[in-house]
Amino acid sequence: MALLKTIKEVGNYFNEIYDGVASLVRGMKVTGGYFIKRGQIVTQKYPENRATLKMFDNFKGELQLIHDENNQHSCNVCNTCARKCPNGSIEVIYKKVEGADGRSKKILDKYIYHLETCSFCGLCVPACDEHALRFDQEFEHAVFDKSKLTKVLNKPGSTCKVVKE
Amino acid sequence: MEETLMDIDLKDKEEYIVNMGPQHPSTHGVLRFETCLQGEKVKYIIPHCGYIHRGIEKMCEKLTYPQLLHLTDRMDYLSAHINNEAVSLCVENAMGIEVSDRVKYIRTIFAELTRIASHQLWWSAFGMDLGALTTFFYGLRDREKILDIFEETTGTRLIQSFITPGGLMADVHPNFQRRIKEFITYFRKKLPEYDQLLTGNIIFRERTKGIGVMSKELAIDYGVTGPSGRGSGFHCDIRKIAPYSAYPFVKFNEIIFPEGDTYARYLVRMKEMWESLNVLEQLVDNIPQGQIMLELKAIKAPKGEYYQRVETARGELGVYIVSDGGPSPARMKFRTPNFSNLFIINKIASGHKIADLVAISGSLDLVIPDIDR
Amino acid sequence: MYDFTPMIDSITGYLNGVFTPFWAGLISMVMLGVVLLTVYAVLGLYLVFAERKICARMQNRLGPNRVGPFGLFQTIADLIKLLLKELIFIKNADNFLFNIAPFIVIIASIMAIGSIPFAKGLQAIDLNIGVLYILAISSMGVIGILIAGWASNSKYSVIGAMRSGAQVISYELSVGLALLCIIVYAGSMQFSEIIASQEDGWWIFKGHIPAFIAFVIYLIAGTAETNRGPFDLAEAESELTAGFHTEYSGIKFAFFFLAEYMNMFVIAAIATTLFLGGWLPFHLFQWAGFNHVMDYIPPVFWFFAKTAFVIYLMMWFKWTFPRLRIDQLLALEWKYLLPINLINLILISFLTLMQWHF
Amino acid sequence: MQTEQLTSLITALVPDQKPGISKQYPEFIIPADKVNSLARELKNNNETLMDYLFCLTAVDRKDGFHVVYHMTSSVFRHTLVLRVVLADKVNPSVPTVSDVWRAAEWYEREVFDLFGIRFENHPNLKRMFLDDDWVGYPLRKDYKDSFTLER
Repeated sequence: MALLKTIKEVGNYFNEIYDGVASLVRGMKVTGGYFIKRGQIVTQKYPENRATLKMFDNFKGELQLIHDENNQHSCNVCNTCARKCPNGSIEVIYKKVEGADGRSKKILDKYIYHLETCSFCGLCVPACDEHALRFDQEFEHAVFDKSKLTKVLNKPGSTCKVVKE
Repeated sequence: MEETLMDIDLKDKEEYIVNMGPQHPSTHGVLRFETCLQGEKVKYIIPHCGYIHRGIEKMCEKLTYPQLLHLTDRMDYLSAHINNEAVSLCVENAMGIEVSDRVKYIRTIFAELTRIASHQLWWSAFGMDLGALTTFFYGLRDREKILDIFEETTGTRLIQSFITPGGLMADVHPNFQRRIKEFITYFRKKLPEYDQLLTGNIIFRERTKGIGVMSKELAIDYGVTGPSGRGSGFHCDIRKIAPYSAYPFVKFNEIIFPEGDTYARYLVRMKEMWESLNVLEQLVDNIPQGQIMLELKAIKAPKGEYYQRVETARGELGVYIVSDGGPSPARMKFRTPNFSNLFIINKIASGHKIADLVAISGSLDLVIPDIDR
Repeated sequence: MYDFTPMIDSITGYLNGVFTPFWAGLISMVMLGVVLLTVYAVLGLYLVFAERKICARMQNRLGPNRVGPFGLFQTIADLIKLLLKELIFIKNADNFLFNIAPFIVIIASIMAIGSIPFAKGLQAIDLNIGVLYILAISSMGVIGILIAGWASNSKYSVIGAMRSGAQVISYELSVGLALLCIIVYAGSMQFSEIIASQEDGWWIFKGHIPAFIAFVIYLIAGTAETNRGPFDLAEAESELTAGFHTEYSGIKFAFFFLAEYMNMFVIAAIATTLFLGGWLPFHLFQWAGFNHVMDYIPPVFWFFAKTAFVIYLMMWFKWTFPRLRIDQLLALEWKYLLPINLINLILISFLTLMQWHF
Repeated sequence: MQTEQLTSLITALVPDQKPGISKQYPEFIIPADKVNSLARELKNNNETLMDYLFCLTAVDRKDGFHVVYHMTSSVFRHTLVLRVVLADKVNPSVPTVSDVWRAAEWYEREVFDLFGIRFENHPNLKRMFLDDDWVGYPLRKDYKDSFTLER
């Protein structure tokens, strides 16, 4: 009986070694397989593929004040986006001008967007009743100077499409 | 208390203290383990947190409910959708509204995708903790597919702020269902590879079996939930205990392993990935039509106190809102899973080797911003 | 056909004719040193490059691809960067030991290269106790590692160094015993004779299963001795950040790094020489035509091809397996490798006595 | 266990309990000095077995600090909320429950850190997230920070 037990133990010892080696070989098959197989590389060469690199349509890049071909935006200075923003990333600066009917009205002076504090929560875009805002496809946000992250979104010389009475 | 070593004054003792962290490859963030060693053996560990404390609870008191959602993303950034869902559910319960079935289905799909993505990242990092460097790339490679699904619909990859009180920020992309089905078939093929590479590996099994044993009583006493708790046989899956969203409509198993060691915690997560794929398969073809966003005049919780429990990828997330009836909460408390899961480490890792400490802290799957908030 | 002995002889002959024996010896030594150092640096750099490319492919990545075609000059750029980096001096560290440690490590691996036969006659020194010499020299590196860990005045470094000490001392045993198997077969410790004994077949083929077992054990133990692969406990970046070389910077770090790769090369080269026939071409039974074609391929190529194969195996291990724990590492050596090795050695002695090998 | 049974049980243990604010879970407001004994009883009673404390937090209200204990039973799955009102806003203190549930040890440390509520007999009452020399308790309503959130 004792002999049988010893044989069994020795058998277990070698069985253990066999199991261990087999499991190691299984793992090596996975990595070795990827080494041999072609077309498995998932990384991209980034700056080279800039031309073909396309973000998804919904991608949240930078906030953008939509301008049409006549350099017109549709912001009517209601300030909803600035109020919705949790981080205070949006400042809408308006100026008062004399309208055609003699009444003074607000028009957009500067639409300031602080990219450095924006958390891309996306509350501002649906908040705008005039659909004046959207996120563009820009993803290369890095700059060398922090002050460059504060952006003025209305293009110089742009005018407003809808004028708030 | 007799077992607490925290109150021992260490200054007048000749202890061999090694600081693991705040910058250390194995803590996955800014957490510090003050580790007392005796040779290779760990005598005790004092976790120090707070390096990434941002005062989210205080900030929430100043923000309206839709606004504070983007802060919850930044707690457990790997379960961002589920955190959003927790707050949204709590506010909806408070307001007494119910979202459409479509929203519920989509929320659950997102939650399960988040769970898989989180477990994939955990698997990658866990392999790396144990020295198998290749796992990191395989896990991230497959996680990329999920992030692409997220990005296509929500526009961001990690922190989406997509689920809001009353519904969703937007409808899903037309490709949504097709992509998820593709992912399910793709990932079902890749998961056995994970097993071949790590689960079956003799070195891995030797490194994890019988290491860091946490009994069920200990898990309950310390409030260890999620896969870590279920690895100890603690039935703590909120999806089963208090089903929310679309979980009542789907069939799935709560994965329980009674052993309580590192290997059990590992297996729970591996099995949960399979289970989440099943849940996704049941949901993805049956998304009903319905309203995406309820038309609400104002999102204000009536005066009172509300508590909502959900199951994130790491355990039980509790959202406790004390409202005075205004647009922002008077007090917001997040009972985060990692906070409770962290402090068990002194109990289960003392007496093991340094390498085991790394394995155990990896198997608890800690996300540090979730601890500190 | 490709015998380098006449070439070497003519060079020494020329030197002896022009200079006095003292100067001739000195000049040949300097020439040898320059050649060896160049080979060492180039090999080391391209091993690093090869490892990065191989692991990248295993991990579905591209690997280095920026500097030069396919990133071929990446490691050279890295070396220049490391040369230009600041050498950080550590307060309260033992500065003398701290500075000398990387040199010990790198000198040990350079010395080991000296006795490796790259081709017939292409060998710096053909000692009659070549195997013993290699064993002795390659275990000197651990002293450097121990000194580095101790002198750094860092807790991680000390733990790493102690682990490395325990590991190398244990695995030295298995390396020695595995090599002893082949020494018993070949009946010599001289590399040239061991290779000559494999003219009619490599030891891994004609040594039956015991030789194969010895080869596998040698590979495992050799990987452990170089602190690589699943046995990189001395560095264990998830536990000890970088182990014994945590505090090193600049070129001193580069020395450790280079020495690790060159040790891997040395281990692979010895495996090649003892088990895989060294620079001998691959011959198949009685296929004279095939064998003749194989003979045309220069022996240097054969040597490097076989070494590259062994190195590839070691890299494959490293990028597949998780790291062992220190007690498991020692258990593997003392409970598995050593007993198997001893039985194996007895078997081989028996086979040799009975003249049963081919 | 049903809400009525819980109510009767707690009334028997703590006669001066008051019904709580929340409608979601059965909730009781109990005096501070009874917390520890009641918690121990709720955990060890075979009919309640409240072994899992899943949330312990504090709220700064007008009538004082509320310390809120959310607990549940991993066996019976019934949930209960206990609430302690600490009227003393300057020097609030409440007995610890960390000897009943170990999880409470860190919840209480967090509450101490952010609210300044002292937990008597706590084994290791120290700051958790903030520095040891931090002045003030941030989650109190009267906390003045050197900078305020930009809104």
